[in-house]
Amino acid sequence: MVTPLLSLTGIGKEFPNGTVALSDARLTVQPGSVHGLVGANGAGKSTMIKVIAGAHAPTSGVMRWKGEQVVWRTPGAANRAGVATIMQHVPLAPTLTVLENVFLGTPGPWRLPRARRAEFARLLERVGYAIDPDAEVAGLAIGERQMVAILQALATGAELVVMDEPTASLAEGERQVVFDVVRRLSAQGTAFLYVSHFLDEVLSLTDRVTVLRDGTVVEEGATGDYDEDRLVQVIVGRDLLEAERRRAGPVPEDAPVLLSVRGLRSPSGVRDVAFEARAGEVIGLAGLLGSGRSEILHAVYGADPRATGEVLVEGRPVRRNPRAAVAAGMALVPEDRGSQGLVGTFPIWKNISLPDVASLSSGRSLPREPAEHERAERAIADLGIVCPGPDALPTELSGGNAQKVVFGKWLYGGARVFMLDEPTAGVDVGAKADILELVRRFAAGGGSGGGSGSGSGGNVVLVVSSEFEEILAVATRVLVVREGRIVAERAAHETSEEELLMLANGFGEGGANHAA
Amino acid sequence: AGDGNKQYTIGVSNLGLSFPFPAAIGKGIKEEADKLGIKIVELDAQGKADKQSNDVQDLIAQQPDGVLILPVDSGVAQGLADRLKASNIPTVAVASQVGDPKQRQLKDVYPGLVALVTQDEYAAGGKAGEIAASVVPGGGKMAIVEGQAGFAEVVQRYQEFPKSAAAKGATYEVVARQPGDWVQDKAQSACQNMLSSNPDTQLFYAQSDDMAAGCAKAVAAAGSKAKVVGIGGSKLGIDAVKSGAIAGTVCYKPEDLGKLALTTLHQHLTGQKKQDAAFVTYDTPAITKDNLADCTPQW
Amino acid sequence: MPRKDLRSRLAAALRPGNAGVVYALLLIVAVLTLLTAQLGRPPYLSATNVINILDQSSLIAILAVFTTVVLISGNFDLSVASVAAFSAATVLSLVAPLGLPVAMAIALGAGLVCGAVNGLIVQLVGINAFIVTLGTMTAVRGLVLILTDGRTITASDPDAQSSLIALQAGYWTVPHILAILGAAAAAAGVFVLLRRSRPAGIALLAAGAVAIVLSPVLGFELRLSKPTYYLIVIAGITWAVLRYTVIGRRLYAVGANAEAARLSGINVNRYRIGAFVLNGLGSGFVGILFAAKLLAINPTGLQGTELTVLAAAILGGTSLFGGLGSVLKSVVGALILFTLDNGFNVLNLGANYQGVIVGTVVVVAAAIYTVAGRQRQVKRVRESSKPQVQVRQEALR
Amino acid sequence: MPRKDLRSRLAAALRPGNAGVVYALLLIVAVLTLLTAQLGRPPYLSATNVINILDQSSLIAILAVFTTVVLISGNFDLSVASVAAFSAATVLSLVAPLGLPVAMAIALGAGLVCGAVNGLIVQLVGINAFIVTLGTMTAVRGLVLILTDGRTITASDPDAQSSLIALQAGYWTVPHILAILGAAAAAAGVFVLLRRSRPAGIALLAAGAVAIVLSPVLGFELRLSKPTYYLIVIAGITWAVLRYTVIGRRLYAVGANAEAARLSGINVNRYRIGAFVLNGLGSGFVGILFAAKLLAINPTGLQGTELTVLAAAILGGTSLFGGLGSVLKSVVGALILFTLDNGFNVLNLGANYQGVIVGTVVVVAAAIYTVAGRQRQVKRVRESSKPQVQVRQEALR
Ligand SMILES: Nc1ncnc2c1ncn2[C@@H]1O[C@H](COP(=O)(O)OP(=O)(O)OP(=O)(O)O)[C@@H](O)[C@H]1O
Ligand SMILES: Nc1ncnc2c1ncn2[C@@H]1O[C@H](COP(=O)(O)OP(=O)(O)OP(=O)(O)O)[C@@H](O)[C@H]1O
Ligand SMILES: O[C@@H]1[C@H](O)[C@H](O)CO[C@H]1O
Ligand SMILES: [Mg+2]
Ligand SMILES: [Mg+2]
Repeated sequence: MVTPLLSLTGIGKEFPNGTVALSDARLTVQPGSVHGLVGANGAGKSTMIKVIAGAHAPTSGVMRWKGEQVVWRTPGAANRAGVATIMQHVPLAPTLTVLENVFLGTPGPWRLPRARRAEFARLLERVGYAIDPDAEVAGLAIGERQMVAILQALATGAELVVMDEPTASLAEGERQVVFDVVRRLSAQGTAFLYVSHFLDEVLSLTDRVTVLRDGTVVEEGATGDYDEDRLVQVIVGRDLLEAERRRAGPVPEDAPVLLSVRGLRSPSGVRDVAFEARAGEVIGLAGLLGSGRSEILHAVYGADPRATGEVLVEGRPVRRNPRAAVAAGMALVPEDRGSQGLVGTFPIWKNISLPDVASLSSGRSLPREPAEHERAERAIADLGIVCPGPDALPTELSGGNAQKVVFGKWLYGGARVFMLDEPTAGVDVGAKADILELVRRFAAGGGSGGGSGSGSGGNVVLVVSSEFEEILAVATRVLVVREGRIVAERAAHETSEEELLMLANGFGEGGANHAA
Repeated sequence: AGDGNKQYTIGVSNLGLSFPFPAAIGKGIKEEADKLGIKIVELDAQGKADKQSNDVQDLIAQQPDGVLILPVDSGVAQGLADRLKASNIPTVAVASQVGDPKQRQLKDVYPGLVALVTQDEYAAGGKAGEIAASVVPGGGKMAIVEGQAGFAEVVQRYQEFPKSAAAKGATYEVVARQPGDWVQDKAQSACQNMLSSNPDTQLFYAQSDDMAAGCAKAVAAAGSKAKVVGIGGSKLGIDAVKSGAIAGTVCYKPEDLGKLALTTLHQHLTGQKKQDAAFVTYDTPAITKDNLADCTPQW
Repeated sequence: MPRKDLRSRLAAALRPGNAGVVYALLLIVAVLTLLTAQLGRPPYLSATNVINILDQSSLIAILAVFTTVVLISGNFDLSVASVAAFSAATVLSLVAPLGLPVAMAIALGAGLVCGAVNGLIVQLVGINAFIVTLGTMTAVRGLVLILTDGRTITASDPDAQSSLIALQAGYWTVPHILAILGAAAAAAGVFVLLRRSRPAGIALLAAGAVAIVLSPVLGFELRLSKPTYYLIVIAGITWAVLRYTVIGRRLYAVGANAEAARLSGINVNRYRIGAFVLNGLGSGFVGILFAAKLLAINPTGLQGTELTVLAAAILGGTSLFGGLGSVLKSVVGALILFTLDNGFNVLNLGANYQGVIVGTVVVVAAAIYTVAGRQRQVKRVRESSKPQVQVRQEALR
Repeated sequence: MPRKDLRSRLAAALRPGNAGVVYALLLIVAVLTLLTAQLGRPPYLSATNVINILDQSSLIAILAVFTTVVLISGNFDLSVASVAAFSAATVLSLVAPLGLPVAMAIALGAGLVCGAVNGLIVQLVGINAFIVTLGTMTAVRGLVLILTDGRTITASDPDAQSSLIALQAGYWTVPHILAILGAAAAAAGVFVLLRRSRPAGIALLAAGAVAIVLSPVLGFELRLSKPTYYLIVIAGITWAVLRYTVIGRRLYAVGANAEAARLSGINVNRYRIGAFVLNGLGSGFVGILFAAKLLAINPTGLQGTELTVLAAAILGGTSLFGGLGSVLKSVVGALILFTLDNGFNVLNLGANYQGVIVGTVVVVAAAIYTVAGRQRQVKRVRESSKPQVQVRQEALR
C-alpha cells in the first residue's frame, strides 16, 4: 500500500466562540488521486481545508504529509510543502492585477519578471481559459475572480491542490475549464481535494469521497460505490424531494401583471430590456458569465443610478432607487453576499430584519427587538441555518449558511417581486431543494406566512442562476440574456438546457446579434 | 524681601511652556520664587485659550494666594481676570495685555488686576524701526515677515515701526507682507519667495528673531544685499547679529520679566507695595553689532 | 430564564472588552486619587474637582458625541474645531447688534451649512472625507481669520455679555439629585438589561451605582455646570436614538456595509450627509458655548481640537472604518483626556513630562481594552452552542 | 501589436483619473503664471522660483514618500512630525560633543526606534494605528520638550555648524543636465512602457518631456538644492522598489487584503512593521535635514506637519484603506501645497485670505480627479464574449 500523500486523523477544531466545527475527523488523500469532500452547509468542510492549508490550527489530531507528521503554522508553510489552496471566499488583493495575484506568493526579487508573463500565458493555455493579465482584480466579476484564484493555486505547481467549492460561482464554460484542469493535472500526478455541493461533479471527477456531517466523518469510500441519490442520503440524512426535478407549467393567461419593465438601459451595458411578469411567475434569466444578468437585476431594482427606463409594480411606476423599490415591494438577494448582502458587525437577527426594520418597530421608529429575534429564529428554522443562534455574526457562519441569512432578509417582509442573483451558490443539496421549494411557494403567493400574504394570488420571482438545470427546475418562463439584452424567451416546460446554452452563446433563431 | 513668615503659594497660568519665550518667563518666575521662598503651581495652557480657561478653574480650586497669568488671548483673559477677581485672588498679567487691544490702550490696565507686567510691544516695534532707519537710511523697499495671522503681536510690532523710522528720516515702501507663522522654516521660504518676486527689496522686517534668522538664510542664499531686522533678542537673534546675518534686533528679557512679575505680585501680597491696575514694564533696547553687550539673551 | 439572562448580560457588559474604556478611566482616577493623597495635595475626588473635570470636558465631549455619529456612519470629520471657532466668532460679532437669539440662530446656521457642505461634497462628489474636511478645516479657519481680521473678537457690550454668560456660566443645583438620579439610572439599567441590551443597560447601571456611591461624597445635592447638563442631555438623547430607534439601526448598517444597506432600501447618502449636518450643527452649538465661556475668540482659537475630539472617540472604541462606536464611550474617552490634564494641574506636574505621560497613557488605555477584548473573543462561549442538530428537514413541512 | 499597446497605454496613463494630481498641479501653476503676468510681477516660472519651490517642498515631500508606504501597507502614521523634531533635537544636541556621523547615527536610530515602537504596538498588540500614533506623536513631542527643556536648541559650535550646513545648504549644478536627464527619462519611459507598465512609464515620459521643454527656460544647467536631490533619489528608489520588486508587490497585497496576503505565505506583520520602521527612519533623516537647514529647533518645531504630510499623500490619490497609492503622486501632492504657499508669497496675497484659498483649492483639486477617475470606472458588460460552449453534462461524461 502506498503512503498516502496527506492523512488526517482525530482532527478536532473548536472555535473561540465554542463552536465545534470538527471532532475526530479523518481524511486520507492518495497521491495523484482526486478526493471529494462533501457535506451539508456548516458540516466543517472549509474548516478542514483551512486546517490543511495552515490557516487554522487544529485543536487536536495529527496530520501527516507523505507519511511525516507535520504542523503547518502558517499558510506559507503549507505552500512550501506543496499544498495550494483555493479558499471558498476567494481572497485576492483587489488593487493588484490578475498577473500579480496569480503570482502573489511566488518568491524572487522582482515584482513582475518578464518570465512570469510567458509562464502565465502557458498556464492559460494549459488550462484553456483567457483573461487579461493586466486587469485589476477589483473590476472583475465574481466568477472571474474565482478563476484567478484557481490560476493562483495552479501556478505554484503544488502536489496537492485543495479546492473549496471552486465552481460555486462559475458559469458553464468555466466549470468545464476547471474539470478539464483537474482531469489533466491528476493524470500527470497532481492530487486534488475537491469540495463541492454539485454532486454530479463529485461523482464524475473524484476517485474517492469523504462525507462530513456535523464535523465528523460519516462515510468514506470509492466514488464508484455511490450514485447521486445515495450520496444525498448520506449527506443530509434523508431522501431529497422529488420536487427538484419537477418542471413548472405556465401561469394562467389572466393572472394580473405584477411587474412591467420597459426600455431599461444603463451605461453598464443593459440594453432595451423590456418584459412583463404575471403574479405567480418565476422568471429565469439565463445567460453566460458577464452577459449582464446581474446588471439587469440591479437596473430593475434601481440600484444602478445611471439606469434609465420604466419599472412598474402593480401598475404603479417605481422611482429609480432601492428605497423606492423596497417600498414598492421589491427584494434583491445580491450575488456577492459578503460585500452586498450582509452587515458584518450585525448579528444574524439584525441582518434579517434590516430591510423591514420599520415594520417591526413601534410607530415604525422604535425597533421591537423581541419581534426581530422571533423573526430571526423563524428564518433559522425555516431555512435550516446552522448557527449557534440568532446572536451569531455572519463571519462565524459557513458560506452556505451565510447565503441563507441573506435570503432570510426578504422572506417575511411583504415583498411581491423577488430578484434572486445566484441564490443557491454554495448552498448544499438539501438546502437548495428547500430554497427552490420556497421560491415556488412564494411565487404561488402562499408566502412564508409573515406579512407577505397580500393574497392576490401570487408574487413574482426573477432568478439568475448559472445552473440552467436549476432554472428549468424552478422557472415558469426563461429569458435568455446576451450582451445585456434579452435575446430569447422560452416557456420552461418547452425548452432544454441544451437549447438555453445555444441561445446564450448567440446561436439559434433568437440570437440575431452575432458579434464575432 | 519677605518679612512675614507666611509661605505664599502662587499659581502661574503660562500660555505655553513649549514656546521658548513664555517658558523663559516661567523660568524667571521660578528662580525668583526660590529666592523668595514662594511655592509655585505652574500650569501649561499649551497655547490654547480654552485650556487656559480650564487651568484657571483648576487654579481657583486650589486657592492660591495670588496668580500670574500669561494670557494666550487678551480677549479671553478678560473673563479669566474677572473670575480670579471674583474669587478674591490677586492677579498680575504678564507679557500680554488683558482686554481687547482694539478697545483698550496698552497702559490702560484692566481694572481688577494688580498690575500688567510686560514689555511694550508697540515701543519695541518702534525700536526696530529705528534700527531699520540706521541700516537702510533714507528708506526704500521693505518686506515684512509677519507672525502667524491672528496674533496680537502682528499688529503691535508693526504699528510704531514706520513712525519711528520716519522720525529718523526713513520712509519705506512696503512691497510685500507675508506670514512666516513665527517659525524659521516658513519665514525662510517666505523671504525666498518674496525676494524672487521683489529682487530689489532692501529691507526685511521679521517680527521675531526666529523668523529673522530664517529670512537671513534666504537673503544670503539669493545673494541679495537686503538687510534683515528682527525683534526679540533671543539667542538665535543675538547670534545672528553677532555674525552679521541680521542687522539688529530688539532685546526682550523674558527671565527678567518673570522675576519682575513675581516681585510685583509678592510685594502686593506682603503689603510692601500695594498696587492697583499698575502698568509695569522694563527697557527693551535696540541691539546692533555696536552694542551687543547690552543684551545677554535669555531665551 | 430571564433572571439567568440578566446575570449573563451583566457579566457580558462588565467584561473589559466591552466596558474597557470605563475601566481605564477608573484606573486613572484611582491612580490620581492615590497620588494626590500621597503627595499631600488637595483631595482629588473632592466635589469641586469632580464638578470641574466634568465642566472642563463637557464641550469637547459634546463634539466627540457628534463626531462619533459621523464615524459610525463611515465618514471622518476634521473640520469641527474650525467650524466651532467660526460659530463662536459669528455669535460674538453679532450678539451686540442683533441680540442673542438671532446671533445664535445665525451661528447655528453657519455650522449647519459647513456640515452640509462637507456632507454634500463627500457623498455626492465622492471625494475622500479626510481630504474634504482637511480642506474645509483650512477654509473655514480662513473665514474665521477674515471675520476677526486677525484679532481677538470680544463681546464688549455689557447686555450682550450677560446674555451670553447666562447660557453657560453657573451651576444648576438639584437637592438629593445624585441619589435620585442614581437610583433612576440603575432602575432604567435593569429595565434595559431585561430588554436584551447589554452595554446600554450596564452603562446605566454602572452610572447609577457610581452616582449612588458618590452621593454622600458630592453632597446631597447635584451641582453641575450648565455645560455638563447640556452634555448629559445631548449624549443621552443621541445614545437613545442610536440604540433604540430605526435611525440608529440604519446608521450603523450604513457605516458597516454601505452597499448592503443601500440594497436593503436605506438611503445611504441621506444618513451620511445627515451625520455631517448634525456634526456641523453640533460644532456650531459648541462654538456658541465656547463664545459664552470665553467671551472672546481669536483666529487661532480651538485650533488642534479636532485631534482631541477624534482621540476621545477612538479611545472610546469607535472604529475609523464605520459601523462601530458608542457615544457614551466617546464621552468617557473625553473624560480620560481631561482627567489627565486636570490631574497634572492638581499634582502640579512639570510641563516637561506631561506629553510623555499623556501619550503613554493613551496607548496603554487603548491596549488594555484591545487586549481584553481579544481575550473575550477567545473565551466567549455561547450557552446555546450545544450540538447543532439539523432541524431543517422538518422545518418546511 | 506592441505599437498599438503603447499608444493605448499612453492614453490610459494620461487619463485624468490616473494623472489627475499632475493636471491639478499644472492647472495651479498655469493660473499662478497668468496671474503674476497679469499683475506685472516677475515671471512665475523663472528658474529661481522653480528651484525655490522644489527646495521648499523637498523635506515634506520626503516625509510624504515614506508615509505613502505606510498608507499602502494599510496603516496610518500621525507621529512623523514629532519624530522628525525629536531627531532634529537629538542631532543638534549631540553634534558638538560627538561629531556629525555619530550624532546622525543616533538620530536615525531614534527615528528607527520610534517607527519600530509604532509598528510593534499596532501589529502585535493590535491597537488601531490612529490612536497608537496619536499617542506616540504626543509622547515623542514630550521627549522633545524634555530634551530641549523648553528652549531653542542650536548648534552653536562652529565646526558642528559647518558640518551640518554642508549636509543640505547649497546647490549642485550639472551643465545641460535638464536636457540630458529629460532625454534619459523619456527614453526610460518608452522602455518602461514597452515593458507594459503604464503609469510608471508615462510618468517618466512626461517628466522627460517637461524637462526638455523647460531646459531652455531654466538655463542649460541644472541647479537644484541638495534636499531636492535627496528627494529625487529617495522618491526614485522607493518608487522603483515598489514598482519593480517583489517587496512592492507584497506590500500592496498586504495593504489591499491582508488575509489574501497571509494565505499566500506573505508575512503580513513583517511588511507592516517594516513600513513603520522605514517611516520612522525617514522621519529621522528629515529631522536631521531640518536641523541642518535651521541649525536650531524649538519644542514646538514642525508641530502640525503631520497633517500636511498626510494631505500631500492623500491629494496624490493614496487610499486611507491601504493597497493603493503612488509615491510619485504623493510628491506631486506636496508640490501642490507648496506651490500654493509660494504663489501667495509671490503674489503678496494678504494672510487673511490664504486659508480660504488653500482649503478650496485642496478640495477642488481632489474633486477634479475624483470625478475624472469615476468616469473611467464605468463598468461594462462584456461586449462580445466568445462562445463558451459545451453543456456541463457533456463536460462531465
Ligand atoms: N471563524 C469562525 N468562528 C466561529 N465559528 C465558525 C467560524 N468559521 C466557521 N464556523 C462554524 O464552523 C462550522 C463549520 O463551518 P465550515 O465553514 O467549515 O462549513 P462548510 O462545511 O464549509 O459549509 P459550507 O458548505 O456552507 O461552506 C459552522 O457551524 C460554522 O458556523
Ligand atoms: N471581457 C470582459 N471584459 C471586461 N469586463 C468583463 C468581461 N467579462 C465580464 N466582465 C465583467 O463582468 C461584469 C458583468 O457581469 P455580470 O455580473 O453582469 O454578469 P452576469 O450575467 O450576472 O454573470 P454572473 O453569472 O457572473 O453573475 C462586468 O461588471 C464586467 O466587469
Ligand atoms: O513674543 C513671542 C515670540 O516672538 C514668539 O516667537 C511668538 O509668540 C510671541 O508672543
Ligand atoms: Mg465552506
Ligand atoms: Mg452576476
